[in-house]
Amino acid sequence: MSAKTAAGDVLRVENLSVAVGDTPLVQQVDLRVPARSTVGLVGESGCGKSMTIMSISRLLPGTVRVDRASRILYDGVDLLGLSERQLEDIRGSQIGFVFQDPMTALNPVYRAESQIAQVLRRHEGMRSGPAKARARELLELVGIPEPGRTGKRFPHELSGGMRQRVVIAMAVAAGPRLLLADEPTTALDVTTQAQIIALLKSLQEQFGMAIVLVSHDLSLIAEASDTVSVMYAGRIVESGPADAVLSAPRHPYTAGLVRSMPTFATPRDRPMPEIPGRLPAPGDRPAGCLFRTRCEHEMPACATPPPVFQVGRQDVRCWLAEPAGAPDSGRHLIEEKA
Amino acid sequence: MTEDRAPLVEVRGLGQRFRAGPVRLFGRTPQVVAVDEVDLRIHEGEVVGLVGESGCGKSTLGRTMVRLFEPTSGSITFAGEDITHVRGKRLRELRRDIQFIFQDPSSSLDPRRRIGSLVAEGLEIRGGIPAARRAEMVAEMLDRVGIDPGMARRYPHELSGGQRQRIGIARALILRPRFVVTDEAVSALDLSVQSKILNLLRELKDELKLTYLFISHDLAVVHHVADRIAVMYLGGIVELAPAAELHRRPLHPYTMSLISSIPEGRLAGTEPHRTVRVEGDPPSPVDPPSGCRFHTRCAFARPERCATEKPVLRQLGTGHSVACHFAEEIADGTVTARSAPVPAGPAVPNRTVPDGPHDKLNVAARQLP
Amino acid sequence: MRGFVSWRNLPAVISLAVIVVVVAAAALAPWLAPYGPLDQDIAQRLRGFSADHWLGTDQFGRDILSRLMWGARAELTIALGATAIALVIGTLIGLLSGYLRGVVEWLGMRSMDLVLAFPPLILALLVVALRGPGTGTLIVVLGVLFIPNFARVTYSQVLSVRGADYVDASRMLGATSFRTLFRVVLPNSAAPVLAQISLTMAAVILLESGLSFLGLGVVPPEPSWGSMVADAQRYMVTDPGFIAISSATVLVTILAFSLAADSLRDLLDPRRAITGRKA
Amino acid sequence: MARFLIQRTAIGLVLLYFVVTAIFLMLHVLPGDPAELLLVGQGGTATPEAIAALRTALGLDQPLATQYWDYLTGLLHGDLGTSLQDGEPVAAYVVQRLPRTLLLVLSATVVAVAVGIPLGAWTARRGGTVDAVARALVSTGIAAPAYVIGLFLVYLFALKLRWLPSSGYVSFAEDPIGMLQRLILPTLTLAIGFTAIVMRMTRAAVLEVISQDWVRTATAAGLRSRRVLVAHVIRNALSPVLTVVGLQMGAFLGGTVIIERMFNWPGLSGLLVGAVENRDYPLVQGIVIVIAALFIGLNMLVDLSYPLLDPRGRKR
Amino acid sequence: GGGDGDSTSGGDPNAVLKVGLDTDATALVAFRQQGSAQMLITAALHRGLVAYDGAGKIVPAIAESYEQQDATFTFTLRSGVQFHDGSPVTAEVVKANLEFLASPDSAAKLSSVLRGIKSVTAPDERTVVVTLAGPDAAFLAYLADVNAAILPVAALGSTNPTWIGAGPFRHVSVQKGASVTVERFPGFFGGDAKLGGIEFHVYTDEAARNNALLSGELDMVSVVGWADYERVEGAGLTLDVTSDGPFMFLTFNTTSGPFADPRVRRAVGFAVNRENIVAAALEGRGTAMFGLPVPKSSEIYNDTYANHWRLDLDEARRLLTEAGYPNGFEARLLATSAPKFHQDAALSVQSDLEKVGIRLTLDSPDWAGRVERGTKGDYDIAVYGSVGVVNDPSSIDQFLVGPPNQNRSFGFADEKVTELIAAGRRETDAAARKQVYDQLQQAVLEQAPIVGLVWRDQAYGYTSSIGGFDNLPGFLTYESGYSFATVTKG
Ligand SMILES: Nc1ncnc2c1ncn2[C@@H]1O[C@H](COP(=O)(O)OP(=O)(O)OP(=O)(O)O)[C@@H](O)[C@H]1O
Ligand SMILES: Nc1ncnc2c1ncn2[C@@H]1O[C@H](COP(=O)(O)OP(=O)(O)OP(=O)(O)O)[C@@H](O)[C@H]1O
Ligand SMILES: [Mg+2]
Ligand SMILES: [Mg+2]
Repeated sequence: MSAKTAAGDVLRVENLSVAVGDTPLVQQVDLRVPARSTVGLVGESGCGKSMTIMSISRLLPGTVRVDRASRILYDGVDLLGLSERQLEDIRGSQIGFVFQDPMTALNPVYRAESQIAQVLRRHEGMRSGPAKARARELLELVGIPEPGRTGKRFPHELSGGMRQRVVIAMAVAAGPRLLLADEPTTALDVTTQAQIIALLKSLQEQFGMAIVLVSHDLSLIAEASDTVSVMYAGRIVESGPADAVLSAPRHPYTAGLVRSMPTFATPRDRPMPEIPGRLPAPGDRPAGCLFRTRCEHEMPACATPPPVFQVGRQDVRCWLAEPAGAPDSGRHLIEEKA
Repeated sequence: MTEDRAPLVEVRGLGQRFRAGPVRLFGRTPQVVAVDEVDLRIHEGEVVGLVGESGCGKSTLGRTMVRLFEPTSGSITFAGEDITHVRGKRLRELRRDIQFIFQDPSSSLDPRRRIGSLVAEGLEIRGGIPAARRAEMVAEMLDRVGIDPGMARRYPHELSGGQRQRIGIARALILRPRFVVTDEAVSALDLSVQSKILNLLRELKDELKLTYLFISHDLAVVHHVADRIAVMYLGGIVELAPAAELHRRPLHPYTMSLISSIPEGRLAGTEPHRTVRVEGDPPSPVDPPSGCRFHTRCAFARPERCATEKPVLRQLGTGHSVACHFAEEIADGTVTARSAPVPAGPAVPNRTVPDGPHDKLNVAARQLP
Repeated sequence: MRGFVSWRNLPAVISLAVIVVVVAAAALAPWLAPYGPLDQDIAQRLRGFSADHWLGTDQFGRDILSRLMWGARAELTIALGATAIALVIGTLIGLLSGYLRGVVEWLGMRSMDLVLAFPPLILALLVVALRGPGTGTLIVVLGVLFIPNFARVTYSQVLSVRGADYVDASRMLGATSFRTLFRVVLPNSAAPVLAQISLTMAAVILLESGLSFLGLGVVPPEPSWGSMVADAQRYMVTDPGFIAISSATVLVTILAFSLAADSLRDLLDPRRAITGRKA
Repeated sequence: MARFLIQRTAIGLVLLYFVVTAIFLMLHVLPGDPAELLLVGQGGTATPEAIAALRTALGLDQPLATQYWDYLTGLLHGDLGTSLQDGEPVAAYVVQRLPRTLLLVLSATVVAVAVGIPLGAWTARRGGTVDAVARALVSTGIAAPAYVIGLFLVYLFALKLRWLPSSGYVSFAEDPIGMLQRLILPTLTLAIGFTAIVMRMTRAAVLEVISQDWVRTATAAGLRSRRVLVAHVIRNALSPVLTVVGLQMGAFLGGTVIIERMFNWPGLSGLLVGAVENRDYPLVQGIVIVIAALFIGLNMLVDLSYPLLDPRGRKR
Repeated sequence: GGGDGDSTSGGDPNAVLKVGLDTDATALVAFRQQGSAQMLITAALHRGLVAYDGAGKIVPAIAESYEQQDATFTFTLRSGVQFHDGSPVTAEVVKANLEFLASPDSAAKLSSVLRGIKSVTAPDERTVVVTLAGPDAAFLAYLADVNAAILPVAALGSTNPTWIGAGPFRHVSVQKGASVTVERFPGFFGGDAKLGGIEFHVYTDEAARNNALLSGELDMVSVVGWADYERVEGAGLTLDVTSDGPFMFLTFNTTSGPFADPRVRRAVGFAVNRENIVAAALEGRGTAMFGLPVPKSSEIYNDTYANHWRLDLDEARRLLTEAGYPNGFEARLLATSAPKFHQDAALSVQSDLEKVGIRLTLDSPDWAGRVERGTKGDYDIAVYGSVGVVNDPSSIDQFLVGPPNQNRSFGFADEKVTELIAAGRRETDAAARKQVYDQLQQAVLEQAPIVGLVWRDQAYGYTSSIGGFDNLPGFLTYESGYSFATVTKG
């Protein structure tokens, strides 16, 4: 229904809910990915970030089900309605995927270049020879020195950073319009991390891709993305332009996160700011506002799930953001989708 | 720091090598030089932070210091006693005073034992404490680290990551050690949990008069916790400075690059600094570069000297040491980076991607059902 | 955890039931068996199923049901005995080889290679020829044959466990090597070893029946399943019931033990038992 | 590589030495005198003098140490000795029998691998009922004693249906079709349990591999699911399967007596059993050495193949 | 034999007969081995001076004719007899053979019975004169045994197999433990065999053997499993049975223990239920033996002695009491694991003797162990099976006297028995001989060094396309290979 709303969006995730049996893992997530932009998705471990982006290319584990009411519109086409075969044509060619752990994301028994080449053979219809040649070009593109020699190496002979570059080369080999990156730098060193992020940005420019970047590192997201969505316990609690969300968070959870991030500015002689309590497991998430059990601002209204309010440049799912005295006015209320 | 006081822990010329591959009958068995001639003194009540890239030898140094490894060279002194090669009973006695907190709270807890028994194990081994008293002590300790003593009968897998790390801490601290090595004790934890554990460690330090070697790859975390910070690169310490000073006045090019790699947000509050990027990947510790270990990736390297002569750690200001031939020159700008600092990470070849795939892509997209 | 008896656990439940029945039959044979296992009644030989002899009689007119029950004793004695030998020695070798490394490791694992390189049949043949057939001989032979299985499983388990942080943690608390080995390494290596027990029981029964088939098994007239199948084989055409019953008994029992091993493995698999976050 | 080969060969030779010694000692403490057996074993009435004379002729009256030394020196010269029964070289017997055993073992292996691996991968992928049924069948296949399977197959295919000969062996040169026909039943008998084992191992390995990240990477790259299964999953699941195949083949080398008897297939196991029955020491020793050497060689091959299957072990 | 009178002449002259042997013809080394399989093959390959015909009668072979004068035999050789390699069978060759057989350390099967040869002379190319130490009624019978075949001189005393002979077939190939292939020898003195050749296949597994016959893999098997008689007959195959050939009996350790007492041995004779053994061990394919192993057809057969034993537990108990074992005793029963019927018979005996208080523990080693224990006397009582060498009464000798071996009771020696045996051998007059043997039988039954159990049927099975085969009567059943010369197929 809203596929037309923003012609510039590569991807629109609408009302995505994902569950295992009766346990919801992800609830009513909306995500808009404008072309050529980077959308950051942050949140703590287990909040459902991976589930969210894996449902986009339908890579969820067998036991996990996507709710019927969810829609994942890629270029206006609902991916959830496609057959497995149709999906196979889209994966890799239009939607690239980079996973967290470069140590295990590559098949240990094939040489780097052939793993890239297999994508080219599959999607570009290239034959083995040209595909390998192109694979070496791609290796160069992702900043691997001596691509001819390095391409002949097996994954275990490459360092973590190099492997992640190979994974990225695979992901962009067929020139996708959307790159989904699930914590692409978490397993890497700080120095390498910076290199990889820089690489992604430069590839984005060259290929004109949109990127969904998942991370638990606020600072990294702040640096790399245009817009940010903050997830908590399976829901997006706050989203908006990266600078706005992270410098002036409106949701207490976002604010807590930002505060508890150690920086050089954090006073050394005082304890670190904490968020009390702990992340609820998917099975025992509280009713009403998910964060209310840990929230210092908890109030009676929190017993009902808050809708999304628009405050400033960001959307916030918190009763605190409710414009004064106008809960029903609906002025700032973005319709909850049933 | 006050160098005159006798340190609680002192390592001198500490080296740790591992076999890299099977023993060879002919020729030299390849070795990993994980720790190479490290000197470090830690004073009572002090927290020394240890940072460095993955694989640079932080854990090995930490583990060697607590004698989980037998050092291959050098010496370790604890409270005046040479413990480099103590074994058997004396070593086991020493475990009371020296403890280790592991990085991964899930793999360092025996999955088949209840947390109560895990925490009590040290006491049990030490002996001489009646079971009832032991249980009391365990309960106290659990309470101290913020775990409901009622959970003592649970198994590790029934706990969250943060809770598990608390158990690891409780287990180590119940023995009332004097010196604790924490190996990436918070790295596996989420932001909101991480600060809690950091706070806990800090409280316990004050309360139990602990001395820490705090290992982490996250400079910002170390900065918050440590009094002094040691920066390690490929087995050796390249810079050692008071925490407050290191990020303000890094002297070693490697430290500079570490700081440059930290995302802007984390640097909030620091003065603007020079952006220095490292080149390429860390070399293999099996066959480390000659001379200065860092010269292969250093933007300031001067091959004549850096590739041949190994720099020693030398004092450059109060409590600030660095192992770089050109530290002063780099600081005052006499020695400049060989190439201009690369602004956007790796050298991305400036080539345009043919339009082909994109056109096809769009066609394909249109053909979607 | 839901109830143990569920559709998913059906194989486990059935196999457990079979094992219970076999063990009970063996244990209670003196009271439950309708006839003495050695009582010949040649006039009644090869009678097929009847009210007097539910499962028929063999070539000496002995009651097959009774012999199967008594045979279960021999079978289980051998299976338990051999498995116990293999378990204790094999696990110890694997444990020490994996934990101590160096010379011990080399000797331990090479001696296992030696046992493996020795054709099992010839070992059985020679030992039987040397000591004479019989339960004791079989226990020893089969026990020795299965030592490497336990040694190897334990060894590879120990190799993966000994590097785990919790082993270092135990050492760090001042535990002696002995304590670390038996309180930490062993329990954490135990799951596949335990599954191996049941699997070995199955394999021992299978091998024993094969050896009995070759006349190398339990000394007659003592009943053993393998020799019963061997006997029955001669009457396969004239008395199909005899072979059907005796080979089905062997098969079902082995099946039960190996299914039990599977279930046990699943049950003991830390990845299933310990539902934490994925790594 | 060369180093590895040399080292393994050296270890193999040491193992072989121990096998030789063990078998030599065990044989000589066995009750039963070969000379006596030769003369009176089937009801004859030879005089003690005649038996003693034969014992001398066969060299059995020498001290054990001498016999052992002679045997070892013979071995070092590549001489497996001669059969006590008819003075024929042991090597000749082995050369005659070994190919047949190998034929049987290999054909069973081919069947087991060709059926077991795809089936194992398929059931692992399918899961659910297919998997449950397959697992039950597999367990039954493993549990069923070979003699029961063999009896059943003979009864069905040779006696009832009369499709295949019940037993025997003819050489390929003599009667190619006849040989293949005679190969089928023993092969099947051996292969049923073997296939089950291969299938079970494949299933386990595939389940292990299928959850690996690189499989997800391949899927995310849009590869066809069939190709993911074959090129990424099965390809990576082969190592443990190969180990099992190697072990099982090794076990078959000297362990197919029942099948050989049942199908009157003149292989090595049958010869071995006969040799033990007749206390033909050199023959037993020769066969055991050959089997052990093959076993060790097979293991070496399996070990050598790991690096081919998985480059991670290649250089170290 | 059941094949008598078969006049299926002709057959396919190139047909190859496939024979399944029940045991391995381990090695045909100058006739050291005496197994049934080896005898069948030998009969195809070799010939002696005389042979048996289909009815078990001694007929000329290499010797055209012979004359006997007291202890001297004069053989006239056929002219032109040659070995497979073309060399002639001369009187010198025969002389060498007979001298070899008679030499004390020849280790040949017949050496002990042919030791009576005093001298052999070859006055000319075709005449051989044999002088015995004394008259020997059984001499010719032994010479007719396949194990008295005439071999090339080079083969005598060799430890290698002896393939070259003067028989109707010559050797083609051998695969140890698996098969022996022979083909028609065109130079056979008795006229060309009617088969192109014979393949002997070793089928130690009884079921496999019978199945192979039933499924047409084999044309003939040497021993049809008892349980399969009906199947074989039902399938339209010929079952050629001998009922008074091989037999089972008990031997005792007479040097120590309860069985040293003849009364105890006799008690055993009355206690065993032979019908049970026939049923349980032989599937009913046998006959109870209530006396000594003397076939009905034998010239010394005597109803009285043949029915000496009976099932009489009271008598057995009485004898045991008399011997001082009113409550029985415990002892070891030796059998073997290999031929299953030995063990089955033992189980039956064990069960029977239990009833009179003799509690036996079964000792069931492999065959080699069985032989060694038998020879060394490492047993108390043992089950054994055998067959006489010839149908002559002297066959019984080897079970009573001679060097210690598993055929006879350990340590048994009785002057009277020894004397009577020698006398029986010497006596050539039929009536006198019978008298001697009557005395012998009485003495043996009194002493009971062996206790007969059962005759076991021995059947050859073959397809209906086979003609001209004879299962020789009585103990000669394993000599039936002689008739391969006349067998036709197709
Ligand atoms: N196969 C599964 N079956 C059941 N629950 C699952 C499964 N996989 C993940 N979960 C649960 O779903 C929730 C969301 O998981 P997800 O992987 O999306 O988290 P995440 O935000 O990516 O965390 P991380 O930072 O650890 O990767 C978690 O609570 C997790 O325990
Ligand atoms: N037991 C061992 N045997 C062989 N090599 C080892 C061993 N332990 C560590 N190494 C090697 O020594 C080097 C230093 O490893 P170490 O674990 O100390 O690094 P680290 O700085 O702690 O890295 P990380 O941040 O990844 O934990 C690495 O190259 C590693 O591969
Ligand atoms: Mg994730
Ligand atoms: Mg580390």
